[in-house]
Amino acid sequence: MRKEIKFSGFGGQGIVLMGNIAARASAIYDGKNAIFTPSYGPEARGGAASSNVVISDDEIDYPYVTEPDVLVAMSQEAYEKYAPMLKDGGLLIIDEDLVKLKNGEGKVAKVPATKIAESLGKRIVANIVMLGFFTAVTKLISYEAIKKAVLESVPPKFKELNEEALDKGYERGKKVKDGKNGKMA
Amino acid sequence: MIKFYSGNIACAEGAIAAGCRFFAGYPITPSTEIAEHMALRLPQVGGIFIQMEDELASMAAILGASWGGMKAMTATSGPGLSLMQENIGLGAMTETPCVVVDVQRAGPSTGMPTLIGQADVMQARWGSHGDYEIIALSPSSPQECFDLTIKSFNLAEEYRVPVILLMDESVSHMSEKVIIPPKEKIKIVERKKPKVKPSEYLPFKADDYVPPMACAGEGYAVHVTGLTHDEKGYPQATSPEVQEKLVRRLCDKIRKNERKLRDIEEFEMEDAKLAIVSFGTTARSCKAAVKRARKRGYKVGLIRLRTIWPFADEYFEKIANEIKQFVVVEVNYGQIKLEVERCVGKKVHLLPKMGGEIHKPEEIYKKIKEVYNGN
Amino acid sequence: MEIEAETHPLDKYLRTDRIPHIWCPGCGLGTVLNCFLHALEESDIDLKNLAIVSGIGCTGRVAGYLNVDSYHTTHGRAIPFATGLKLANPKLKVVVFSGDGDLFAIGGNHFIHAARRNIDMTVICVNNYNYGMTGGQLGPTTPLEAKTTTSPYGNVEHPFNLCHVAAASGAVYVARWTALHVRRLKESMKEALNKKGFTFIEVIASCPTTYGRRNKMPTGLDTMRYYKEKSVIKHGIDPSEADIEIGGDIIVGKFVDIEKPTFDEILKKLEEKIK
Amino acid sequence: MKYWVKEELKPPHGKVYIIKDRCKGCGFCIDFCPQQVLQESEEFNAKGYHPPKLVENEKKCIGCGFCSLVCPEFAIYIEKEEEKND
Repeated sequence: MRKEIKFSGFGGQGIVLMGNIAARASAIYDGKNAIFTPSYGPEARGGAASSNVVISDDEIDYPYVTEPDVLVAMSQEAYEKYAPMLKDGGLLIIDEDLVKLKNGEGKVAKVPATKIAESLGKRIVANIVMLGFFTAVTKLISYEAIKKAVLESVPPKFKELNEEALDKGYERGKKVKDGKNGKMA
Repeated sequence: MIKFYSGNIACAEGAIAAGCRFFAGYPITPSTEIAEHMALRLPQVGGIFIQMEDELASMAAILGASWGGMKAMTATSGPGLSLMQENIGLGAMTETPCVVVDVQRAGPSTGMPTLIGQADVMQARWGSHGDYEIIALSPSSPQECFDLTIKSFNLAEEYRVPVILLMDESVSHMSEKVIIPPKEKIKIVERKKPKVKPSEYLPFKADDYVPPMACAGEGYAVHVTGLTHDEKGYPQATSPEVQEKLVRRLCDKIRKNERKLRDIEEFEMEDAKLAIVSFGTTARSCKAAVKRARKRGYKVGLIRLRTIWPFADEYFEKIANEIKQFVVVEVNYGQIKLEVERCVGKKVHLLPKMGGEIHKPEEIYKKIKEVYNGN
Repeated sequence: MEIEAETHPLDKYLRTDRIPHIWCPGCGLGTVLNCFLHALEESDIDLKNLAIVSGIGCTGRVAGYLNVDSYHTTHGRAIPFATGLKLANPKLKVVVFSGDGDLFAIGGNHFIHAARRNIDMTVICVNNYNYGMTGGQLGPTTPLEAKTTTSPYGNVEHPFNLCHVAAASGAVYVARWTALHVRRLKESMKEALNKKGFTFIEVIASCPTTYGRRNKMPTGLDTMRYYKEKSVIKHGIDPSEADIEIGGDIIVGKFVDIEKPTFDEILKKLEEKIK
Repeated sequence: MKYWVKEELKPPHGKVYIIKDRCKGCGFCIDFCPQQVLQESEEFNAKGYHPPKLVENEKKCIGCGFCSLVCPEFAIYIEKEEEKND
């Protein structure tokens, strides 16, 4: 079963790293097949940034994301650019403070990832909060796998912070998934 | 060991694993990560990284390093490969083992620096002037970027020829699982060394096409020149006889070993009536399309070229009658198609792209249906 | 009475089966190579570890006459080839022998960068003011107003002052001599061979066949006599003051002799650091 | 030190060796010999050039070796004769 995921936002949010961590978690620690492709080059400097992940139990032939099953949008520009690509019935995940939804959305999950990161003292870990949230909501990657992949991607002195960020996002995601916050429309 | 590498990083790691200890290069998209990773890794293993002033210098430097006794590599993209061509010719003429990685982007000229092209196929083969033969390999996944880089070094050492690894932007930037075998499981080939005394050594005399190689400082006082030279290595630039013998051998050492050098992945080819021919990242889309077509009963298979040069003439000649139709899928306007056509002696269909993206499986599937049903 | 001989005491440095060389009568190249052989004879260089690299052109043929590991490469690329050779095998003493066109026109970029990096090699440039092998076209050192086959009315380009270029690019040793200053040239060659770093010697040499005869010096001897008349030795001067002009003094001497860590020394330190 | 002065006063002497067939007749050795001991010979060598020969009073060669260094053809060299006091 092939799943396509697109992470998107603006330059500087660590969007490329999100995709890399997610795919690595799946490929190395969940033992699935996974491919990560960054959006690359001048288009990746400023403006909408994106990175793409394909996860599958089978061999992955075509490596690119064309119709994402999951779109993670962390900026308005990214949301507007990529939302039309979303597969019918696909899931949209947004940072609720940075993205204002237009009409006609399908399934949406909202998280104040940047706000949570700021509450931890480092806005820069918003992407890790989002990864935690993404993991809990989609269940495409196991918690153990994403945790290992996150921790090996960050410098030792930031491990604790990132772990906390991941967990905060994950907890939030679980609640949403269970319908406790009722935000998953 | 399982790693999660991009094609570029896998290539650099493959080079280190193959024993490459010298890298000279000039930054160019989309190959730059190879240089960056070599700059990081080589000093850790006692190797040398040098960023040269341009691609001409990079190519010359790896030839020098090879004669200095090291396994050497450079990495570039199409425009850089153009600049390297004169010294690739020197490498062919002087039989210098080395590896040139070309991460193809879309051209001509500056083209689309950050996006895929596969149009350096002919440049890899014919880019330098004069008659010569070269080896070129093409990977379809980060795993193959690792494996085929090692193979490139082994072939360079075995045949004493520059080997071109024709990657493409897509495979260079995608990250995937890469299995790194333990050191002792990796086959490494070293160049043949002379076994005779310096006074008896003829540096360009070959018993089986490839002469043993004495490097600088080994006491053999070898003269190496890009001029037409005799077995002693001395210039004989006005002798058609010496030219005949030398160039024939330089070409034949590759041509006559085509079968040994052949590396083709056949997928669903047993009863295929239509064969897709492809290479590099594009071949992955082809595989997806073949799977889809098979499900719907089309007898279609995929021929994926891992060795591009020397071209598998004999292989295609042999299957030309069994396979009714060939469709070549490539991100250029028909470079491999011309080769297939030459070998099979009939019209070959082409599904080209000019660059910037690979084919989507549905485009290829559509083409399969069209050709298969004779529309 | 002179004594007739069959062999020369320095023949051991030559591939004698390739002598006589291809250079014209009166060409300064043989003299420069001869001085180099004498310098080798008087130095403590292990021939096994000596490698000569040349580019293309008349001077490019030097590599083929020396009986050591020798590499006759492509036009302009002797220095980057030599860079790879030296870095891959640091035991080697690498000497680049090439002409002014090869080293400073088509290969000019490589020269300045190798000097900047302080790659441990000796570069000997035989400057004969023109492209000899292709029949006498103007080159990067052809003096203003000099006649060549591509400047039939006189050269309209300003030439490089090679020693100035070398010094400005970071060479640790810079000297200029003419082919007449054989003893001083030989001594400079010895100094350069024994010094670590990017060392550079420019030798101004006659090219009677394609340059001299278009510029009122139809024989090598005419040119050598001109050197005798015009050369002025000025050790230690700023090489920017040693431009070459038609009819002007030819300022020769040792201009630069400084110490600076080489590329491989710095690299070695780095390797120690990251261990 | 007293012997030093005496010995130095005796001019050194060199024996001139010529590999005639290598000569291309450039004249460098003849023109720039500080002692002017060389001249062009009348004979032709194998390549049709006139190799140098010593002028009559060959004792003037002091073995300085300039000819040996300046010759582009490796065709001439000097052997210094042992300086004896007899």
